[in-house]
Amino acid sequence: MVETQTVPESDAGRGDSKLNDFSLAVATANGTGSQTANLTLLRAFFKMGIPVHGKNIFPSNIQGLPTWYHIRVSRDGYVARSEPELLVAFNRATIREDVATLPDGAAVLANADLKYEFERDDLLSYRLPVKELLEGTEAKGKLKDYLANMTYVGALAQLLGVPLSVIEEALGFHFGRRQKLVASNMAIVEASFGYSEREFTKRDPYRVAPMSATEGLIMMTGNEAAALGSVFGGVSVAAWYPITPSTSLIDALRGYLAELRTEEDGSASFNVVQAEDELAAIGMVVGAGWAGARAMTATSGPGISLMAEFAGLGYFAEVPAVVWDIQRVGPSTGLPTRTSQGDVAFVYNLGHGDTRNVILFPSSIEECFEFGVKSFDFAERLQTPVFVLSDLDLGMNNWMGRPFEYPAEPMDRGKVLSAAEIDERGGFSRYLDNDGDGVPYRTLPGNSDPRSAYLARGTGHDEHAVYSERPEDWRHNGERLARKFDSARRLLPEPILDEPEGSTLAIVAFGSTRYAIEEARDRLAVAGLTSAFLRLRALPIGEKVREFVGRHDRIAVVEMNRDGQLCAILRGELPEFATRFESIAYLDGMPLTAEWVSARLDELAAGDRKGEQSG
Amino acid sequence: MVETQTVPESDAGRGDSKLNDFSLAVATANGTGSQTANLTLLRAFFKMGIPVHGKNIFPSNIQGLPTWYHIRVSRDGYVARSEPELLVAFNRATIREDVATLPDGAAVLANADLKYEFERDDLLSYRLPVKELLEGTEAKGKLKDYLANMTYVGALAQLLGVPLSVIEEALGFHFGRRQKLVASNMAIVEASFGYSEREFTKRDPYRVAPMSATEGLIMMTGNEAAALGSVFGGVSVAAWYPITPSTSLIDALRGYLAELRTEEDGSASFNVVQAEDELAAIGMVVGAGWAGARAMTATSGPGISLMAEFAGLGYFAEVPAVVWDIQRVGPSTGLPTRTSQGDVAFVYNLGHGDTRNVILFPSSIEECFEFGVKSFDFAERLQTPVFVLSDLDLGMNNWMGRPFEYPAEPMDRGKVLSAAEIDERGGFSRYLDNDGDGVPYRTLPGNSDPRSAYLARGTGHDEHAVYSERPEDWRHNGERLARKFDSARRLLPEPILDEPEGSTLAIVAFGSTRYAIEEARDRLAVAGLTSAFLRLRALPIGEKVREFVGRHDRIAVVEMNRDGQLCAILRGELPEFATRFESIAYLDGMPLTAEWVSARLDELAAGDRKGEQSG
Amino acid sequence: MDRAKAIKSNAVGLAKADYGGGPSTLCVGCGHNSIANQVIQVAFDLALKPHEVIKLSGIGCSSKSPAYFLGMSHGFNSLHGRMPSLGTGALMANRGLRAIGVSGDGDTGSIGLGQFKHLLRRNVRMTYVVENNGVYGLTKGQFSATADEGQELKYAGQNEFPAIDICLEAIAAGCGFVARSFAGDAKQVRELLKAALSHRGTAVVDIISPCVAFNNEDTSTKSYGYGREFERPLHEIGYVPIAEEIVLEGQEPGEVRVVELHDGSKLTLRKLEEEYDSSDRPAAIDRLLRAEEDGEFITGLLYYDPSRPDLAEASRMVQTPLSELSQERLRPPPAVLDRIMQRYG
Amino acid sequence: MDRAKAIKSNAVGLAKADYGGGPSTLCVGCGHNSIANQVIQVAFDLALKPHEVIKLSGIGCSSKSPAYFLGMSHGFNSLHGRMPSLGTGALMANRGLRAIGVSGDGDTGSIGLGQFKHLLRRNVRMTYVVENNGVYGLTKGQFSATADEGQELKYAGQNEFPAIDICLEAIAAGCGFVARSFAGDAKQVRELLKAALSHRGTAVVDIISPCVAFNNEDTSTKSYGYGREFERPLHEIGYVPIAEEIVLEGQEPGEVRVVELHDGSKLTLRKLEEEYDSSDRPAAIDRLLRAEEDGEFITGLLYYDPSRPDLAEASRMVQTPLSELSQERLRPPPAVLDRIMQRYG
Ligand SMILES: Cc1ncc(C[n+]2csc(CCOP(=O)(O)OP(=O)(O)O)c2C)c(N)n1
Ligand SMILES: Cc1ncc(C[n+]2csc(CCOP(=O)(O)OP(=O)(O)O)c2C)c(N)n1
Ligand code: SF4
Ligand code: SF4
Ligand SMILES: [Mg+2]
Ligand SMILES: [Mg+2]
Repeated sequence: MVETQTVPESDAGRGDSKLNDFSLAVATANGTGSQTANLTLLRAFFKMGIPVHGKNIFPSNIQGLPTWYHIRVSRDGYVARSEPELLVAFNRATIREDVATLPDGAAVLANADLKYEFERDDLLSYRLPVKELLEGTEAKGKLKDYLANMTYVGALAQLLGVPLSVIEEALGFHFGRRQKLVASNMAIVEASFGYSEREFTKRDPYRVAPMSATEGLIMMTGNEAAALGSVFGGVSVAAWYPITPSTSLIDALRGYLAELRTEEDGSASFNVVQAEDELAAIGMVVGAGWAGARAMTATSGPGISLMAEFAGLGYFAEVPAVVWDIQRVGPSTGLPTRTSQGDVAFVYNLGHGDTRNVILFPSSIEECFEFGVKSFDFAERLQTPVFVLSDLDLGMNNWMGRPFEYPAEPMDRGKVLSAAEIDERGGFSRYLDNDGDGVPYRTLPGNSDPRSAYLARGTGHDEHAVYSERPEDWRHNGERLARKFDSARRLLPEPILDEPEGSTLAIVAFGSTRYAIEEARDRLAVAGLTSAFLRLRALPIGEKVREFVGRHDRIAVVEMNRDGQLCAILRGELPEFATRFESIAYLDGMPLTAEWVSARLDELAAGDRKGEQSG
Repeated sequence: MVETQTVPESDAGRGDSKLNDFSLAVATANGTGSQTANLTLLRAFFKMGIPVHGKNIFPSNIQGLPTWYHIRVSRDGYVARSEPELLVAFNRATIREDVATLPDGAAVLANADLKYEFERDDLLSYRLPVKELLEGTEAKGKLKDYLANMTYVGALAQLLGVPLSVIEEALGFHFGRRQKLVASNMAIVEASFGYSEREFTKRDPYRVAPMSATEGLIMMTGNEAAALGSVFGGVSVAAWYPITPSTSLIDALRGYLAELRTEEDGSASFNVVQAEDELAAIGMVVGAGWAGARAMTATSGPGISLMAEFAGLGYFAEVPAVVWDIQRVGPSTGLPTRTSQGDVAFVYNLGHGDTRNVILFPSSIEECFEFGVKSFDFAERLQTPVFVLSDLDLGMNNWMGRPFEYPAEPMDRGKVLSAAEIDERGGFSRYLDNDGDGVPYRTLPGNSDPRSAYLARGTGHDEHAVYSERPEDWRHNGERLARKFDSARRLLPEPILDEPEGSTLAIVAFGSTRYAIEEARDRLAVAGLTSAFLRLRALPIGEKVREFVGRHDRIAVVEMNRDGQLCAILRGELPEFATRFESIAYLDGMPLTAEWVSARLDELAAGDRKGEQSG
Repeated sequence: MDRAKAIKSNAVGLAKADYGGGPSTLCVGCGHNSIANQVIQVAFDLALKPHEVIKLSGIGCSSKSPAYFLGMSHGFNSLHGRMPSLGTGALMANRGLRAIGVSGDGDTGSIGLGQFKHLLRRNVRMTYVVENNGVYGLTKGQFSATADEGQELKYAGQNEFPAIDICLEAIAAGCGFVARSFAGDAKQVRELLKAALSHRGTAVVDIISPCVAFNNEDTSTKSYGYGREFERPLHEIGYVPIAEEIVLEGQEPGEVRVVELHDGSKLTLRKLEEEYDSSDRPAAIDRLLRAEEDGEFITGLLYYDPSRPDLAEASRMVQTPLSELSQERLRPPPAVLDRIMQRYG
Repeated sequence: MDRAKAIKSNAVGLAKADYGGGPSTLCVGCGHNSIANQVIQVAFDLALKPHEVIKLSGIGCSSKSPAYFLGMSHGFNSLHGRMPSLGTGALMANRGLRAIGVSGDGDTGSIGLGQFKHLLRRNVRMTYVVENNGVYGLTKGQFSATADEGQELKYAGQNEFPAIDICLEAIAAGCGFVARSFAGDAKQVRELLKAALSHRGTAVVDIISPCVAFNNEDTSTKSYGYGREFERPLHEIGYVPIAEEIVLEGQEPGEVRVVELHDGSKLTLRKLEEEYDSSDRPAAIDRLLRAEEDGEFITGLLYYDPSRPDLAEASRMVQTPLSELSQERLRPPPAVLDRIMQRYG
């Protein structure tokens, strides 16, 4: 994302409050191709240099159900969800409700063919005769529906002040070399732009003007960033099973790998296999990790549930593996196309017995890339499955970000012994804690030293990987694994801290909720409430977290789930500070808004003050 | 188990410290049929009225590996594991180590044919010429190995003072009507009894004398008790997949059902299906529960991992189901034949998203029976999967107990509406919280009122079970489910409290560790350390637990796992008391001993005192 | 649907509309929609009592369809690939119910293959419909296990793996009712569904049901175009309800095989081009393999054998649904507990 | 084992003993033990380099056996029924390895059926041995999916369900090397294993391997008694290493079929009572079904078709094992990242 400071002072006069600072929603039906229109608008704002972000609020279906696309333009660089003030009403099924929920003085660009009578007179509305505008084209059926969406692009461009040239650029970005498509789309855009120019008299305050705030930035989805990161992390095996919202990660991965890892002779230095289910997918990943490849899978809740047994095997046999969980709303099949942070507790000890897993929490496309790379280093260094918990909002939507930094460090392949090294050492014991960090040495199949061979297993074993039921062998091995987990605390990415002077409230959160939280903190600061913020980037927690908690006596743990999962984990791991944590947990499938977060934080602070007064 | 007070004052003079108070271990090889010999001894002591308990310490293999059987006779009714002082050494593979680990002055009854030379002269040893004793019989091969084990029964009986008539009774119990077998076994027993009488001069202190402490008691395994309870709980569908240590529960269930639920015409009013795996087993159980049968499965860790996705569906679609988890040592395949309490954390939120499950913790055969009955009432009342967490030690070993009480209450089938009731109410909404307890009403397939029909699903739904992606529908449903979970806190079995005056330390534990803990408390009490004990019987916790924790400022949470899973859960749920909990967690596959527990508690108390002194 | 038909009611006094469900949210033209409509028609024709029927499915576009028919019947839209176990349990609990299971090729052939095969081994009494389109519709067009080997799709790329043949798998697993049909052949679908509902155990009906969104190119064996051009029925099928007489309009009896179904109803199989004997297991498999080699799209009742008992029969269950047993029959009396306690004393 | 043999060493300078593993903890007389011994003999005869071999298994007595052979090779004793996916991953990571997978009838036919079938679809290059005893040995004798229909066992009761035929399932799934053998027929087991190790893709060898503890009554088709009495080899099998010449001692060539294996070695199939053509898929299935009906215990190479590429070939993987790729080949250079960043600007 764009830290506020990176946004140059808007060249648009601050007086004009809605200039480059509003949210719009496009309401259409699923499967009519409105995505192209929406992404064109999004890209256009971006190319104008205006900080912008789009959220696709779509149904779990392929065609015909209501779908919304939210775009927020923010000269200050805020990208959290905020309630739309400008509505593009192109769906008969939802227009009544869409209009009803608009704030006072909102504006509506409606498809005139819906013949909808507005009950509210506080709204500014524009009616676009879509059929009429399409009469020119001889397009039919699906293509016609699709082009129909281009009409609102043209009209909006005119109403908001987006130059046609920028729309054309944006279409160019979308269609790449396919110039004919750009042309055919522009035709419609120009037609409706013209119509709007002629027929509409602008009365609403929503306008855009060029800025330079997005200069040098990129815009992509978290899943694309994760895929790209994985490629630069050296992934060579991926096994997966399709599931929303993780599918686009693998789609991107297949694309990048085909582009970047195909040899001259057309052979592939990678293999991506679509498994028969997630149980098989994780099995392939564990098998590949054991045999020495950097292997990954991507899934969501239901897939995570099916991976439990193999996760436990990976933990116990100590096999590197990377699992991306693009979280959606659960329990069960839940809401497949809505976002959540609901798998934290389950993934943290996924697997029966005393299984404990390493978790990474990316919060931006930069971190999706960064963790895409580093997850493999961690997995191989620690010889354990590493779970990267992203979510639908971060993964499937387009976000601004700084261009990704090429990995500074070479790959860390961990403690793998070659035949030569075994010879030097005069042997090898698979599960011996040579270094005191709980991390043993391993060898790969194919190692020509006979002493390198061992039989990996999920059953009790001694330090030489030989089957053992001896109580002391079990205990020692378990204690070593616990030591290893503590080593992880020192190895994993540290939290990001922001602790301004005089903070009266502290916040702990992770992942994509940061945007609503950061905006909320700015608002509260203006209102005189200064807060400290720790953005957790990994589990298990390390010293930095303990110290932060030690410094603050009221800590709000903000998360997008019902049960306050991270809050319970922190209380369990930091009992001495358990009473300092306040759970602010919420889940309804929609990303948090700054309004909501600041209100909750305000209540909490108020509660404090009351506490002080009464006590 | 036998509360101490129920043991009549031993009629054996207290002076004689080893009379009716010692532990013996029988070391043999797996698959040689030594179980019959061991159970005969166990039953013999029981029939003599002496409190007794036996633990089978066996390998994960079918034949040939070392196996041990521990028997503890205790005039005071203690049944926890304690280190053996009397050894029956019949296994060449382990005799050296078995002898080495004996305490000073221990006694050994060895198979003379092993020709083992004792290095220790502090031991009292007896050598039994097994081959010679078998010469009489014309038994061969397996049968001969098997009969060989009867020789130590005879010799031990003679050395300890068990009348032959009691051995015959015990054999009778074992072989039921098959008198010929009793006779052939008695022949060997008498031979070795005679040999012992003639050749051995008793020099060790270990003896038994009749008591009346087991009068009116029964002895059976926890798995048999669970199966019997399930039958009286009205189970009619069971689906399972074989896995140690849960298999014997289903074996017993099949036996009881065949006996008690077969109609005159030979038809069965039940169905027990061996599924293709645990994923299918739980699927069948959820399907049967939805359709109105009382359905159960039994499994262990690896099976639990495979049940995660269906557990989440059961929670979210709100389907009654009962799952017995006979815990063994994990992670992964772990130690299939060793005991643990390692699945608590994983089962508590088994399933991705915000899934939260109800757990019962039986600690005795009485509670295995009781929860076998009540688990179905809870599952149907709460319309959710109920997990009963037993363990290998409780489930597979023989325990004394009071005869089970016939259920006082009729079955609670929960909120199920008949066609007539729907008519009265003028309709039905599947997920509406009519009663404010979060528990909705349900209908069963076959209900003739068309308004009773609904489509159960794991996807988001409104109060009428209609698919919904509306944020508020999701939130309301989730809040109701949370309310339901709170209702469970009030419904589930309350903890058992023992809070003597002047307790300086409190203990929280669950399940089979109670025996070691109760014995440890008695020891500490003698040494002047009085402790309070809360035995948890269910999760989520209720008020009683909170109150208890509120009354004690130092609470040891004792559990048989590595990570202190219950301790972390309690800290998370009772943050205001988080610092009061001290985790005493241990796992090596062997049941805890009173020695170990009292040592840990003593350290803790000492720490306290130190704390006091220094502070 | 014309007015007259709508108000006409069947033997149990229900109109066809009473067998309808919620509005479909599937794509316009999706094969699954036409199958849902046939289920409605069949239920109406057979005058099924809605409360004696349950609808089961896994996850997928296909698995959504139970929401679009039989709105007055209970149903369970379960987990991806796991409907077989859920259905087995439901029918253990209540053997009196007639189960209509709807699955997809991904749901059955990929993630669910193991449960599918074991369902057939147990011969659980249910009609198991596979709406087979060769792709994962709901997740936007990846290849499923039934996709044509070597097929190219714009999004999914090329499929390097051989297709799993649902019918071959079913016959191999010992299923006694295995049929293949085509969503574009409404009449055959109906007659087969009626027969399936009368079968003793699991009846598998593998229906090629085109996905218009992702796999409807004429070159795909799962497309409407391909089906319309190449469907080759092995026989013309007619379902004859229990009461009714079979009327063979003027042709030699030899041309028509009459199959007796479990509940007394009958099926007439009128010979078309080739002689085909649905009761010969090796022959059925052989025919399937040949069709596969020659790229033939054969439809009809491929294999029929009513001899195996279903799960409820095999396990000798009481006729009363277990879900309806009273407490008296479920919980043995106190005396029994005492007797057992004696044993362990 | 006699001294002389023990010290004799093979082409890679290893003695037979070097291919041994830890001491078996299986029951004395268990079929699995004799199979483990044949694996040792075969590895020695073929002069396999231990570090080029991996051993894979699921969970079960059978799955324990990799601990008892090839102690100088890496191996993974994985999860119950999940060895196929684990093996697929291992071979994706390193296509140069030769994989010997050992599973049981429960491991493959019950919990693992789905993964087994999909392994075959992908034609992952490995030798997949099923040590088939019709029961779950390690959990003490419950029926597995391959148990005889109607069989009675003292502990497990009666089995009401039809047996899954591993070989039929394999052929149906498109496997190109499907063999059945008997643990009591050491020579045939050896020759088949040698051929399997030379096959292009997945080679399934379903070996009846009696469980002496729970299923060895002569009436059981999985017992030694039954095998010894009823085994009916379809042909006499001889494996001919790459270098060697085929010598057909005086008999008409017609009597011997010579099969060319993927790595250039050959297999001679000498005709016994019947004409049998291992290359005819429908015929193979038909023969299996007849054998099933007549209760015949046929053994040998039931079906062979080397035409399908294995997973590595189908996905056009580089020859270098992915596990050996250097960082340079795994991580694209900075310029590439810059180029891609441009696109998203
Ligand atoms: C465990 C799990 N994995 C993945 C998914 C995502 N998913 C939903 S439907 C589907 C495939 C459906 O394909 P098919 O069964 O052929 O049905 P169709 O949509 O083609 O009718 C998948 C992979 C899921 N819901 N659950
Ligand atoms: C998920 C899971 N479920 C159950 C078990 C228990 N289990 C271990 S081995 C086995 C069956 C083995 O049978 P088979 O594959 O035929 O091997 P055999 O012992 O007969 O050689 C079972 C059910 C397990 N280890 N894991
Ligand atoms: S995507 Fe395909 S399967 Fe799904 S509804 Fe549309 S046409 Fe049908
Ligand atoms: S139980 Fe059976 S399968 Fe297992 S080792 Fe013994 S004989 Fe072999
Ligand atoms: Mg499909
Ligand atoms: Mg077996």
